[in-house]
This record gives sequence, C-alpha cells and structure tokens, in this order.
Amino acid sequence: MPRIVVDVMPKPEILDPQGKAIAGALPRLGLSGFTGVRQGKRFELTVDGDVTEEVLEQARTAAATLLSNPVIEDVTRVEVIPEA
Amino acid sequence: MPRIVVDVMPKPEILDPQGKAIAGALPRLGLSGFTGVRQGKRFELTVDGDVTEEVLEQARTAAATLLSNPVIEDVTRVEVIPEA
Amino acid sequence: MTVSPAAQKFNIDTVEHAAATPDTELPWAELGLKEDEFRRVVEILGRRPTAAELAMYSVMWSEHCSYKSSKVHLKQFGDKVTEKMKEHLLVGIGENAGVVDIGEGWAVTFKVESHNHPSFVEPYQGAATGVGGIVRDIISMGARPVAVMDPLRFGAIDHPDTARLVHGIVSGIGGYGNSLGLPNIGGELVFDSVYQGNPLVNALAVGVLRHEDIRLANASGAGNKVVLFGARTGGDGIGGASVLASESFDADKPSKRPAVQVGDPFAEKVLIECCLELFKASVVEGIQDLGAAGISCATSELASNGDGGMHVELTNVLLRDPSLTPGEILMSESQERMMAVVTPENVEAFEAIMDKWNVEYSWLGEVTGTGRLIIDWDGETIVDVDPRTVAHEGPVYERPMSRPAVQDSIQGSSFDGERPIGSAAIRDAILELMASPNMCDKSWVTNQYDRYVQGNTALAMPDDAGVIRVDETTGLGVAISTDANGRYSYLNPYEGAKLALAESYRNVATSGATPLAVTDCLNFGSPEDPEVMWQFAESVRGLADGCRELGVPVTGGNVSLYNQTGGVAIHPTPVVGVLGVFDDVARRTPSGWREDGQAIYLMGV
Amino acid sequence: MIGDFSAAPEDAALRAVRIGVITFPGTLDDRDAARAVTIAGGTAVGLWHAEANLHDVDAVIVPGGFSYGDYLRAGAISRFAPVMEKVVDAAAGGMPVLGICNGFQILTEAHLLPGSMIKNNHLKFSCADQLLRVENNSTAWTSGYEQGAGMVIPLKNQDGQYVADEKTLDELEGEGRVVFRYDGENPNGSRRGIAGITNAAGNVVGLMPHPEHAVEPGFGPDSSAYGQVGLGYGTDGLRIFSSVLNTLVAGGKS
Ligand SMILES: Nc1ncnc2c1ncn2[C@@H]1O[C@H](COP(=O)(O)OP(=O)(O)O)[C@@H](O)[C@H]1O
Repeated sequence: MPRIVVDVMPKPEILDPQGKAIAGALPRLGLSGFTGVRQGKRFELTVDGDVTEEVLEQARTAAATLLSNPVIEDVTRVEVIPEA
Repeated sequence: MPRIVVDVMPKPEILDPQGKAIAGALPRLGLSGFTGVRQGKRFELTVDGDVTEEVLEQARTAAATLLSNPVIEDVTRVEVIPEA
Repeated sequence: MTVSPAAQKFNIDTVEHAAATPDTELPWAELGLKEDEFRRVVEILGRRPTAAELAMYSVMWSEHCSYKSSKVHLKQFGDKVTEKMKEHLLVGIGENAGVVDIGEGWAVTFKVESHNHPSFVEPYQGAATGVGGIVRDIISMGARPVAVMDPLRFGAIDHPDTARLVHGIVSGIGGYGNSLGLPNIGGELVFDSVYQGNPLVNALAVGVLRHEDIRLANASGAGNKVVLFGARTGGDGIGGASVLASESFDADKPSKRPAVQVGDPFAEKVLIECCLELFKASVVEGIQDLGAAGISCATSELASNGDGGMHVELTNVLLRDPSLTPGEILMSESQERMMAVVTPENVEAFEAIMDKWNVEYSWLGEVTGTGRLIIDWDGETIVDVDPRTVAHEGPVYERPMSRPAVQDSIQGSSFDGERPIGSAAIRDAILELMASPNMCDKSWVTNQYDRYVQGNTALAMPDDAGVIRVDETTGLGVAISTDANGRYSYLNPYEGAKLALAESYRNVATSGATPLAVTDCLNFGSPEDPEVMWQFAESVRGLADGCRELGVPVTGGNVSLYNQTGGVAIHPTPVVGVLGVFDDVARRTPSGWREDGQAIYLMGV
Repeated sequence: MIGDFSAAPEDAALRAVRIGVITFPGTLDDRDAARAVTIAGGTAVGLWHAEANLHDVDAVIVPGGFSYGDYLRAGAISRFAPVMEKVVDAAAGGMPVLGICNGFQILTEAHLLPGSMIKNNHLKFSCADQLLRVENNSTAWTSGYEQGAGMVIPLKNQDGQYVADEKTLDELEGEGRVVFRYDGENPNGSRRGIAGITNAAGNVVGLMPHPEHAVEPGFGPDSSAYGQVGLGYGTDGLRIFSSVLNTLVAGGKS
C-alpha cells in the first residue's frame, strides 16, 4: 500500500535537548565527525488505494495541525513514497 | 553545512503505540483517508566540511548503535542531503 | 460491533484431521515439551494433538505457567496455615491475586511478579510490560490499582552493561507506571555481580476494592458470552515458538515475529478505567487478564474454573498481524488485553462501556454445558479438550534435590578483614558503607517515579514502607514493604527466606501498621539443577514456617526459575512483600529523625 | 487529623461555585484536582472530553496526566476533543481556566496560551518538591497570594521545559503575564525560569507544577515556602483553588 511520509523537525532556533544529548554522546563512541545533531519525527501514513491530490491535501492538513506544533516545529516534507 | 539524515522506524511487526494513537485521532479531525500511521524518528547530523565516505561510515555506525534500538527499530535510511 | 477479519486460508490441522493422521511428526520438543509430557497429551486426548492443541499444552505446561517444578513445595503455603491466619483472607492462593479484608467493607489485593528475562533483552520495554502485567492481575480481581513497587537487582555497578540495564529498566518502570497514574511507593535497588547477566525486575501492584466487588476468573452459566477486549493480538512473545508460524509444520516460509514486546501504557490506563466501569455496572460475570500464554491461558483457566465448558471461534480475534496462525494466536502474549464473561442481557451495556472508552472488543463465543473447551477456526474444530487438563492438571515434578557440597564451606568462611578500631576508623568505615552503591541515597532512581498521583500517598521513598490511604473519610489504609537478601539466602536458604520475611514484616510494623498478609516472588536458577532445587525447597520451607510463626498467610506470588547465565545461577532471591493495615494512616511513622532533641532507643536483640 | 475536610468552615456561597474538571483518556490527576476544589470549599463537576458541554460550570480545570499517552506531543491530541471547543469559547468569554501540567500543555496546543513545552533539559521524568514564586497575583487563580509569595508544590513531568520565541517571552514579561517562576535552580531548562503564565485577559492560567498535590495536610510536600512543616503537611497549593472560588463569589458569579 502506498505511503505518505511527513517529516517534522524542531525549529532551528528552538533548543533540541534530545539532539544535544546525542551530539554529546557521539564523540564518546569515537564518532567525532559531526558538529551538531537534531532529532525530529518521521510519520508514515498508509493509504488504501491511490494517493489522490485530495488525500495528499489531507496529509498536509494533518501535518500542519496535528503532527506538528508550529510554535516549536517545522514540517519539512509531505511526500508520497513509492511502493517498494 | 552538509547534513546526513538518518531515518529510524519501528519494525513493522512491533506495536507502535504512538502511531496507533495518531491513527485514532485523524478521523476525529475529519481526516479519514489513512489506514494506518507509524511514527519514527528523523535525525539530522551536521558535518563540518565534506561528507567523506569515512564520515558516512560514522553516521552508519551511529545509526546502528546510538540512534536506533535494533531490537525494536530499523534504520531505514542514512543519506547525505544536499545543501539548501 | 467489530467485524472479524476474514479467516485465513491455512492448511488447518483440525481435530478430525488429527484423528485421521496419527503418525504426523509434531514439533513437541521444539515447543519445549518433554517426551513423556507429549505422550501424556496423546493419552489425555486419545489421539495426537492438533497444532493448536499442541500450542496450548506446550505453553500451559511450561514451567512458567504450570509451576510444575515448584508446585509440590508451594503447597506448604496452604498447608502451614491456621484458621486464625485465614481470618482476613477473602481470596487465597490460586486466583490471579489474593484478596485481604482490611475492615470497614474494604479489601486489598496485592501481588509481586517477575519480568527478569525480557528486561535483560530490552530493558525499557521489558520492565514496562512487567508493570503492565502485574497491574492487569490486580484489575482482574475487580480492584482499582492504587500503587506499584519495584524490587530490582542488577550486576556490579561498574560493569559496562549495568548502565544500559539500570537506565532502561528504571525509565521503563517509570514510563509505564507514571503513565498509569499509579504512585510508586517503594522497592529495592541492589547491585551484586551475581545478577550481571540476569537482572531481577520484580514488580508489585496493589489494588483496593469493596468486598462485594471481588471478581474471579471463571466462566460459568451456559449461554453467557465470552469477549476479548483491549489491544489487538499480534505476534508478541511467540518468538520461541516459531515452528508454529507454519500450521502444517512443513513449509519453511520465514515469518517475522517480534523479538520483544512493546508496552502501550495509554491503552492500559484506558483499560483500567473501562474495567472499573464494567465492575461498577456489574456487567461481567468473570474476568481474566491476558499475560503469559494469552488466549490459551485465559480460555482454559476461565473454563476450568467454571462449571461447564466453552466454545470459541478463533477467527473472531482482532489481529494486529493478519499472518498469525491459529496456534500463534492462542500463544500470543500481546499486552493490554482482557477476557470477560458477560450474560446475554448485559451485552449491550458492555458494548456501550467499550464504545465510551473507545476500546476494541470482539465476541469470541460462549460458555457451554459440555465440560469441553472447543475452539473453532472458521467453523472447523481445531481444539477439543478438557480445559482442566490444560490449565490445572499439567505435569508435576518432584525434582531431585541435593544440598550443595560447598554449603558447609561457605557457611564456615567468616569475615577475615581488619575490624575498625577507634572512633576515627569506625567513622571512616561507616562513611564507606553509607557511600556504597547498595546503601547510598537512591533518589536518583526514585525521583523518576511519581509518588504523588492519586493524592493518597502517606509514605513513600525513602521510608521503610509505602503507605497508601484507602478510605478518604476514615483514613483507613495499608502499608507495604518488599525485601530480600540474596546473600543471606545463599548462605542459608531456609533462614534467608525467614529473614526476608522478618525484614519486610518489621518495615511494615515500624511504619505503624499491623501486618496482615504476604506475597512473594521466588527468583532462582534452574530447577533441573538439584542444588538450585534444594535452595528453592529450603526457601519455601523457611518462608512457610516464618509465616506460620508470625501468623501471616501467603496470599499469592510468582516463581521465576532459570535465572542463570551459562551454568551459574543467581543467588537464591525470595522477594517477600508484606502488607499491613492502619485504622488511620495519620498514625504512620516515618523512618529517621525529624527534630532535634529526640531520644534514641535501640530495641530488640 | 489527616483528610479532615471539615477543617474549613462550610461556606454556602463557595460551595455553590461549580468548577469543572475535564477527564481525557489518559488523564491522571482529575480526581486530585476535584479533591482540591472540594477541600477549598467549592463543588467539583466532572467534564468528559467527548462531550461538548460544560454543564454550567463557573470555571474549568484541565488536569495533569498523560492524555493519549503524551505520544505525539503532550496535549497534541486532546486539544481536538469536543469539550475543548467549549473551553476555548468560554475562555474567550472570560471564564477562569486553569491548566496544570498536561493541562497546561493542552492549553498551549489549543493556542489559549503562548509557547510550548519540550522535553526537560535533563531528559528524564522527575518528581520533586519545587519552590516557586507567585509573580502575578492579579489573576483569578492567584488573587489569594501575596505578590512575590513563595510556594512549594510537586513538579512531576518529562516534558516540562517551557519554550517560546524571544518576542513572546519579552511580551509575557512586559505585560506581567509570567504568573509563576521557579525559584532557585531551574529544574528543567524552562526559558527565563517560567513555571506558569496567563493569557492577556488574565483568566486563563497554566502551570507545570501541581498545586492539587499540596492541598491536604499529610499528603503534600514535607516543606512549604515558609520552611519545614512536618510529614507531608505542605499545603501551599490550596490557595490556587480558594483564589478562584473567592474571585467568582466576589464577582457575583454564583
Ligand atoms: N511463590 C509463590 N507463592 C505463593 N503463591 C504463588 C507463588 N507463585 C505462584 N503462586 C500462586 O499460584 C497461582 C498461579 O499463579 P498464576 O497467577 O497463574 O501465575 P501467573 O500470573 O504467573 O500466570 C497464583 O495464585 C499465584 O499467586
């Protein structure tokens, strides 16, 4: 079944405590190639049938209202992913 | 600065309580086009300089060890995203 | 009403087919049955079991579900009681949890259980689902859960794997218990290298109810409906039984089954509220939580405890994973599910409560007068058994026991270090002791638990016992403590168990409560090792004797065996929980001194 | 005596005030909030998330807990409950609304209060007795406190770090809308030590710590803003509830 993926990331100006903790832990594992880490969310919405423009619009609405909080997060992507 | 994105999703056979709660809420918002929702994580690792194969390998290690719990999650992607 | 999924087209092994094909090879050994156990199943049925029956017997006759190695010893908890000890017992050993009368029409139910192995594999989820399981035991008695406790044991504090386990397990217990709104009122935190590859995660839950609200796990009254509600059934907890992924045992199709279970505390919180509303409206006749052995256990125990039989259509089970075979559905240990028996008149009221709480349910079948447990798959019979043979008449072993050869030498060895002499040396020794991992402040763990929720916590960490108010107008309440000392038990399992009981009893008594009842979680190594079996037998004997001497009955508990890494068993660790009662929790006494100028007395020997 | 509800003399005018307490799936502290209302002398009325009806209450409490498991974001799903539409309308009409912990999170998700809560900077669930300062005693919920008064009440959450953009924070400070501030060490990284805020009109208040767990002697914190008080005898939170009752009675609401 086709899936729509919604990516939500913390706004750049908002401190991301989880990303910060990961960034602090990586060098302790000997992984020092990174200057920063941010942790966001990835949602996969399954659609039964075709992904019509209407369904995609529903996904955009879901992304903007339920799946993200615009005060602290940005929706960075709403996209159909091809079936495997 | 270039970023490497790591996507981590709950394994398909594992219960995803978060996705389940969202799937239950969407129809109440009039968004009934979806048959299921799964919630995963998206990490963005910032790299200072070029994304060499070595750095990418570090990201893969981080994905497999720190960023995901292989017992319940799959790393579905480790990829460089082009600079905006 | 919910719709049943279309029955899958498996190559179903029906009862009829089983009777016609006596020589089919069955994977009883892979499912953990011993050869004589399998032969007994064949003898009971008068034919070979079907795949689904084999699934049921193998899981219900496992050590975990049948107590086959421990039963002969646990009998003492029933035998060594006087009438006086039973005075306050409303429900004793044998049900999901014991129920104790605490007066004024109130009763309390409490029980401690282990989730050791799952917590080692996946600390967060293992510990979380451990809390979930014991809380469902409490609900199934008709009670509102009011508190949890968590006796924990880990390996050496400086071992590289210990941090993973401690942080995962503590946040799992907090994550689940906090989300349920159950105050955590105590527990234990012990570090000892004997638990390195085998941490002990025991969880205790306590619930309160009015006498008239007691519910038992039995299916009675022919024509009454059997319903499964809560989460959908997935492939959880059947990883070890992967041979069942192919019902005909021939195909080699690989099938994905979860290695661990993920808890859904939100679903459980809703389930609690929903069950309490069912009880209040008196719409369930019998109820059973689904834990180990899932539907196998719930159907066979309900039917076995009832006065008739049960007939169930398994395709009515709502599935999370439609590829599950009947045997797998019967064995699945998916969390946050309950099974209930409802009279036809109450069906509508039942459904209304489910709808109010948005809980999924499906009617599986009904109670019959046949004395048989019959399970169909799309109309064809795949299980036809006497439920007692599955639930209560499993194998019982008198396993060989032998007192370890080293017992004398470990008892003979004594402290040969230097004793501190002089006040400075004693001061240093005390400071060193107080700073040791097992003695130092534990708030780094306990601050991750909510002790305020529900507003009835009168004592919690760091006091000797947790105290909960039961009745808000009179102040009637209970105190609970859990204790064990694996080292004492290792040195002398008989005295060790008594000491654990005595410590727990003292903790409850010093809080100001009158001790009333006992629950226990017996964590031991492999029962197939005669020396472990001796430790186990001695511990049970000690606990039963101790209970008789103190006049408090064991009301229920749990046995956890095979706690070992390689051939090395953990120290015998009987965790004992004592429950006491207060007329008014205002009289509770905290540990420690709170004001200057108070006199200090040392009591006892 | 512990749990002696009769300690406060019964006052018919107070008792006539009806305070609604909403229950969502996963709400935990609803009974506690109702008990606090009762102890303060008012009448608690249970409100159900799925019912778009406030049952003639004079004020609403959105209590703490893990509604919908806090799974997506704390408060994100509850915000869309039918009862919340009524709460939003009533708040616009001036009805006193209090959000505690998860309730505060729901009020921010519902845009009744600015900002949001993210994970604590130490990333753990933490339960501890917390000293706060009342920075604004002109709201319906704080009128019984002295300006600048201290209070010790339990703080227990995992997502308690208050965040908002600088402009919003400056506005809140400038308009005196920071109602409670953490005193001493910042327990969770909240911007400017903010523990609770109000809307521009002053009728909607949200705070992360739990006043309803410090209302009954014997079952609260061991300390108060005025020092050690003995075993569980901290009741600094009670005035939140008596404030709103007195405000409503004085305003002739009942
Ligand atoms: N160590 C023990 N002490 C006392 N009773 C026990 C002990 N272990 C198990 N029991 C009792 O045996 C009965 C069967 O256990 P049960 O509740 O079915 O186990 P589980 O909940 O693990 O499936 C229960 O009443 C339980 O309280």
